Amino acid sequence: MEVVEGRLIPKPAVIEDVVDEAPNVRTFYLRMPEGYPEPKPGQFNELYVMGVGEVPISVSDVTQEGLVAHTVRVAGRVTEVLAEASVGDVIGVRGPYGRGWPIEQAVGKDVLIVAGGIGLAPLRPVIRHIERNRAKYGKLTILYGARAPRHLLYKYELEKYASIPNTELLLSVDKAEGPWEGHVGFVTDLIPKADIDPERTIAMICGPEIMMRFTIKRLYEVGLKDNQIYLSLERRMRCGVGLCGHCQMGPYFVCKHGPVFPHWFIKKYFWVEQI
Amino acid sequence: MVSGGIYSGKFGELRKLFNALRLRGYRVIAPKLEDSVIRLKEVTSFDEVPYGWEDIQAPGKYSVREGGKHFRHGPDAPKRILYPPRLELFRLRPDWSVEYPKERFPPTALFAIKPCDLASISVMDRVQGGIGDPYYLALRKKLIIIVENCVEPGATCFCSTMGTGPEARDGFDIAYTRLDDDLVVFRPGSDLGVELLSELNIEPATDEVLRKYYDALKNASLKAKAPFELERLPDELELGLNSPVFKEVAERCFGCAGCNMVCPTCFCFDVIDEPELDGGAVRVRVWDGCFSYTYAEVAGGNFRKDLWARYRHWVLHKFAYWVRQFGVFGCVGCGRCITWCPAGIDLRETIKSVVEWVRSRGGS
Amino acid sequence: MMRRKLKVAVFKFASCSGCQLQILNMEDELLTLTDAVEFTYFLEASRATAPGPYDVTFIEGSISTPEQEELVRRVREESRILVAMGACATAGGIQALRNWLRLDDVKRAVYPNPEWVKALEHSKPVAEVVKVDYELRGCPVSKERLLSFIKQVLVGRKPYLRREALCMDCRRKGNVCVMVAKGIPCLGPVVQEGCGAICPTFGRGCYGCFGPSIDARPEALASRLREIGMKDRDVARLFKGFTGWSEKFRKVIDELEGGAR
Amino acid sequence: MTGNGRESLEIRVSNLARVEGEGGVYLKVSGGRVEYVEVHIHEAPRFFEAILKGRHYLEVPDITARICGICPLAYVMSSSRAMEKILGIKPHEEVFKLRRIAYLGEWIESHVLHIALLHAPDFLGYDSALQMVEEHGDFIRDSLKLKAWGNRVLEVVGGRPVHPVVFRVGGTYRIIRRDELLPLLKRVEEMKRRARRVLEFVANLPMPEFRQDITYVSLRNDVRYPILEGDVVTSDGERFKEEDFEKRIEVEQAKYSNSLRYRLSGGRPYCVGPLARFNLNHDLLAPEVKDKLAELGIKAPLKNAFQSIIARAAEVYHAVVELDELITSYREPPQPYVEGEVREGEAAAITEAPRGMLYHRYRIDSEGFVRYANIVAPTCQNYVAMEEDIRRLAPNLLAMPREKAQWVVEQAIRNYDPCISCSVHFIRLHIINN
Ligand SMILES: Cc1cc2nc3c(=O)[nH]c(=O)nc-3n(C[C@H](O)[C@H](O)[C@H](O)COP(=O)(O)OP(=O)(O)OC[C@H]3O[C@@H](n4cnc5c(N)ncnc54)[C@H](O)[C@@H]3O)c2cc1C
Ligand code: SF4
Ligand code: SF4
Ligand code: SF4
Repeated sequence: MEVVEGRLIPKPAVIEDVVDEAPNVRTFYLRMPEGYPEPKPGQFNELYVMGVGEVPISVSDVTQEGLVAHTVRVAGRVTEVLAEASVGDVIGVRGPYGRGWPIEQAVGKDVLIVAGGIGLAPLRPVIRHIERNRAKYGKLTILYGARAPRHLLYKYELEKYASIPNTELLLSVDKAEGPWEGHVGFVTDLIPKADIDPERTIAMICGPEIMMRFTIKRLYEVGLKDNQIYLSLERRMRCGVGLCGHCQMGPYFVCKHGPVFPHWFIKKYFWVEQI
Repeated sequence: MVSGGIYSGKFGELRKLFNALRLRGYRVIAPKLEDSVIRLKEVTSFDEVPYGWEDIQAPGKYSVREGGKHFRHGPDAPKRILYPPRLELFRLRPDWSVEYPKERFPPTALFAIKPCDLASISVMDRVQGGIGDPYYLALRKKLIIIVENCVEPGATCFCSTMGTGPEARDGFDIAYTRLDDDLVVFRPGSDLGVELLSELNIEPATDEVLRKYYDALKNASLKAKAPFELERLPDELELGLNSPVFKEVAERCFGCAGCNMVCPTCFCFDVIDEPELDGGAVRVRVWDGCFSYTYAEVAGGNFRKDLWARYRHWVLHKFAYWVRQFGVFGCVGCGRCITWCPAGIDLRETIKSVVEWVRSRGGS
Repeated sequence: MMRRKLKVAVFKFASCSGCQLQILNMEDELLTLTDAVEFTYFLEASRATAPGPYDVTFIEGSISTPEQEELVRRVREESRILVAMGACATAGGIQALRNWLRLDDVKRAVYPNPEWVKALEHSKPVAEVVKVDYELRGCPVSKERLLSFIKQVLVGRKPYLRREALCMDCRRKGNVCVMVAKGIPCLGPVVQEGCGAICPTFGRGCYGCFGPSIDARPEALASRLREIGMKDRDVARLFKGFTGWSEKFRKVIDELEGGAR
Repeated sequence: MTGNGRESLEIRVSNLARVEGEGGVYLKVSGGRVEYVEVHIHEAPRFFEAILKGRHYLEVPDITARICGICPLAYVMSSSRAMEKILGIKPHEEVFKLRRIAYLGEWIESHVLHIALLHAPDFLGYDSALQMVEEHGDFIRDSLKLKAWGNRVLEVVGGRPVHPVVFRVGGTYRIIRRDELLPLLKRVEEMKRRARRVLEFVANLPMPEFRQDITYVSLRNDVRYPILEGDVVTSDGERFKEEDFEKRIEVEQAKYSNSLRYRLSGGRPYCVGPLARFNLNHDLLAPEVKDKLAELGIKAPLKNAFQSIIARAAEVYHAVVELDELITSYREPPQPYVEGEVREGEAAAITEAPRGMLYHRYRIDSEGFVRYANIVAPTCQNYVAMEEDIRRLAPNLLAMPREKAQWVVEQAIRNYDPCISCSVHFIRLHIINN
């Protein structure tokens, strides 16, 4: 008789805090199980609700006390139940998985963040990292768009991003709905408005795929090259560790080769219809 | 005395070899005729192995007849044994403690499998083994492989194009070849193979036998060819990503994912999380395939909602992406996806057409 | 995970009762299940009935009379989750074969006093009358799927059951494809998984009781069947079974029969 | 009529519970006289007879199975046998055995369902069997185990308990291997024990006093307890061939019912089903069943319709015993099925569904397509008897509190384990003939 322990086993984590971010979006601060490694910006975890299922969710913050935040948008069966969880509840976690943002390569460079909707979540740790290591990086530009003002994430700290030294924050919404001083339109419209030095910028993009394609086109226009552009991809995932096959995009497994890819790396496939 | 050479003996030595495996306590999995199909099943007697039977395979068609000299692989690949179609991974109790199913992985011998299937195991070694799938490794560790080289490849075989047959190169314990009714050539491929062969009444092959052997295999290799070459194939296929061929073929495809299921290397799985009435849960792994609609579906969209895109992904994965991912082709040329396609679609034709399309446009 | 008992109702319309029987066929689980589930309306099992609202209502049977149309609307109002259960409720059932015939002829063929018998022009799937939240397919539904469905509702998740082609399940199970090996026509490639591929397991082709799979291409299967020598009318009859009235199969049938209805 | 003061009573149960299908019962007694008794069937008509026309003979068993999810196999068997007569097929003896095995599985499953889940609660005053668990847990558990085993038989032989898939005209789609069946025997002794206990339990239920005056009708073959073959016999002493059945019955359509109803020639109400089978064939029950019945002091014939539950339980016990023998002696046939010569013809066949005789008649054309079909389901044959029983019960009912009276009326119907789903589809149908 032989018992085989597999991977794919969620370990219990306790929800220590829940923050309502926007309609149908909540952030869960988790006390991770013992032995859980510190996640790097851009990495994700598999979150599991007992008997309900598992979803890949990016780490959206690591607090000073070591709580790991996940910002979850209700999208389907699992996220719907997950979003109902409250402080004290236990959920399962595995991770951290994937390759994150190029924070090392970006040392000494300007960083441009372009985020759409929930796409800001995996980029928040980058902002945090730059804030904490401010001297190591050049200018930080944050371009963030959401459907409407009330859909913006992290409203309670968004403005503070602008007060990080040498940082430009531009916001955009598809539809204004009430008082709104920022841009109305696509987040990509902000690119020409921002002050970007194409020679020394590393761009990090996360959002819906078409938004990312438009962004890349705009970045070309301002003079960025493929090797300066990084994007975080999304694909169906059932395992998160390169076993189940679902997340393939061309020859790449988004879960382990990504989710963050340099654009030059995936360019050949990324633009192909239904690849 | 046996060491790493080529030996010959009578047909009866195969029986001895089979029995030796059983005596050593191996569960022997071998070809077996069941309801007019050659299956890969546990076999307890050598007489169950369908020597004297032949299968006839064509796109979407399969039959057997008695009196033929050489059988080939049926629908079951070693994947079924090493990577079961449905596997309960674990149960979680309500307090989050984990319970593992007490599965037994008995020492297993694969007997008389074909070189393409042997090759599929080495592909799986790179895929499942490479990523450390513990279930796979637990079974793989105890596996012994006796392979039967192919003297007569079938009509859907293209192992010689894929470089996986009709002669097994490595990764086996013993390879044997049936040259004629009572002449069998043996080759050990491991220490265990040498040990097993020493128990047989065989002798180093004479020059005449050797000549016969090489001729037979050479002949066979001329037959198991596909209408394309491997050289530059991955690149050519990637140049053909926008070829209309995929859409044309997909018109005939049902999207049933049968090919994914019979392919000896397709490894995708779905995870099924199911609640239990007591508040715990169970996680089950089942074979999935890239032809299934939900395969690339996410909340709010589907990356490959059209069947042609799924079909293209499959072909590209096997013949291009796989090479980039694991350093080998994902196809071993067994032809199962051709024979067992209920729509009778011939993968070889698809590839040929895509390559032609690419070349006609000056690509490559 | 379970807070209060789930109120479950089972209503029967035009059907054979086989699907509700599948509930009573959960012999092993029935007694545990009743700890979490209260069958508040289940005439086949109990005299005692309670009025709605119900958490989950399973509808068995197709809608085939004016009274049934009325009733199912009322039931819809009383139900939080409405589940169409089985081939009748999801596709009109075998009785929907009459939909290709003229109702008057049908009545006359069966009853000496046809004018006494009330029936709708068509035997309809529930979704043609009211909004359906979930479909549990099959003729009958699968007991395993039914149980899984209930467990998933209990745990608070929107139930999910794979809806891919039967072939996948068939081959996972280790069946030999009957189309390829025996030349037996099989609907497996276009029928939703769920039964465990019983027919091929028992040596015959699938006759379609789970209806079209999620992305079924019956037209491709139909042309393959013709290519291997089947006559149009025989292909049409193959599709014209328990789920023949489902949109996808109906289309193929009508094409094969030259649009005759 | 009775001394208890009440002269009139009106009962309207528009949705009968614990029956398979949708029906109601209406009774009106005034001035001590029964004005009417009507068993209403509002199950929606499904027009099978019309649907069958033009279908290939091989499809008929699968289609007719859908008339009833509780006894689908009965439909498969009656239609297959009728077709086999037309095509001149004689299935292999082992196939016959297999059919009997499956059929007995269905009897167990269907009978136990009725005994425990639908009928027993009546005798003890429960709304449903689930309420009985506390006080009669053993009985419910025995029953569920038996039912599960009966279902298991059907799963092994036919793929699933409801609408099994393996049987076809001429045999089975594939050979059922002996090694598939044998594991069933592991539990057979346990099932015998449980069946005995269920029989004991129902034999000791409080039975209302009641005596029917009715004709019992069933198959009889003098060799085995009847299931798949035999002549039709009646408790009035008649005996005739299944082919002649239609000549011996009279059909009527009631305006209040979607089902046709039948009488024996001369307008005699009759009853089919376990009670009838038991009364006409008790000599053919397995010896241990007979012993047990004797021990419990039960003597045939049983003329109290309420005792049908005992007949059912006896048949369950018999079925387990016979399954033991059949499975033990089963050998794989050389061919799964025998192909017949497709030719024009007409034939009828009767088999004993759990609820009684199920009659099928078909005419097919030279290509094997159905031209004409007539099916008489067991329950339709019992409607007149049900009404008759209630009529006879009326005097007792007047003496009861209303609630109780209604319950007894419902119970009088449940005595027949009516399968309403079955009953609406059969009418003396004349399929449009062209
Ligand atoms: C690397 C990565 C990081 C992500 N980070 C976040 C995040 O920070 N916040 C957030 O709200 N969402 C994030 N998502 C998306 C999130 O995973 C999906 O919204 C979620 O899986 C939907 O699951 P569901 O069960 O609610 O939906 P359903 O549609 O019911 O999905 C069922 C199953 O399909 C798979 N699936 C469905 N959609 C996706 C998807 N978009 N990506 C991957 N698998 C999917 C999952 O396995 C899921 O359990 C991320 C996705 C990826 C791949
Ligand atoms: S792709 Fe086809 S031919 Fe290649 S290994 Fe898979 S099944 Fe065999
Ligand atoms: S037998 Fe039918 S369901 Fe099974 S693989 Fe073949 S076509 Fe698909
Ligand atoms: S194989 Fe097809 S016809 Fe047979 S039971 Fe399953 S869904 Fe129904």
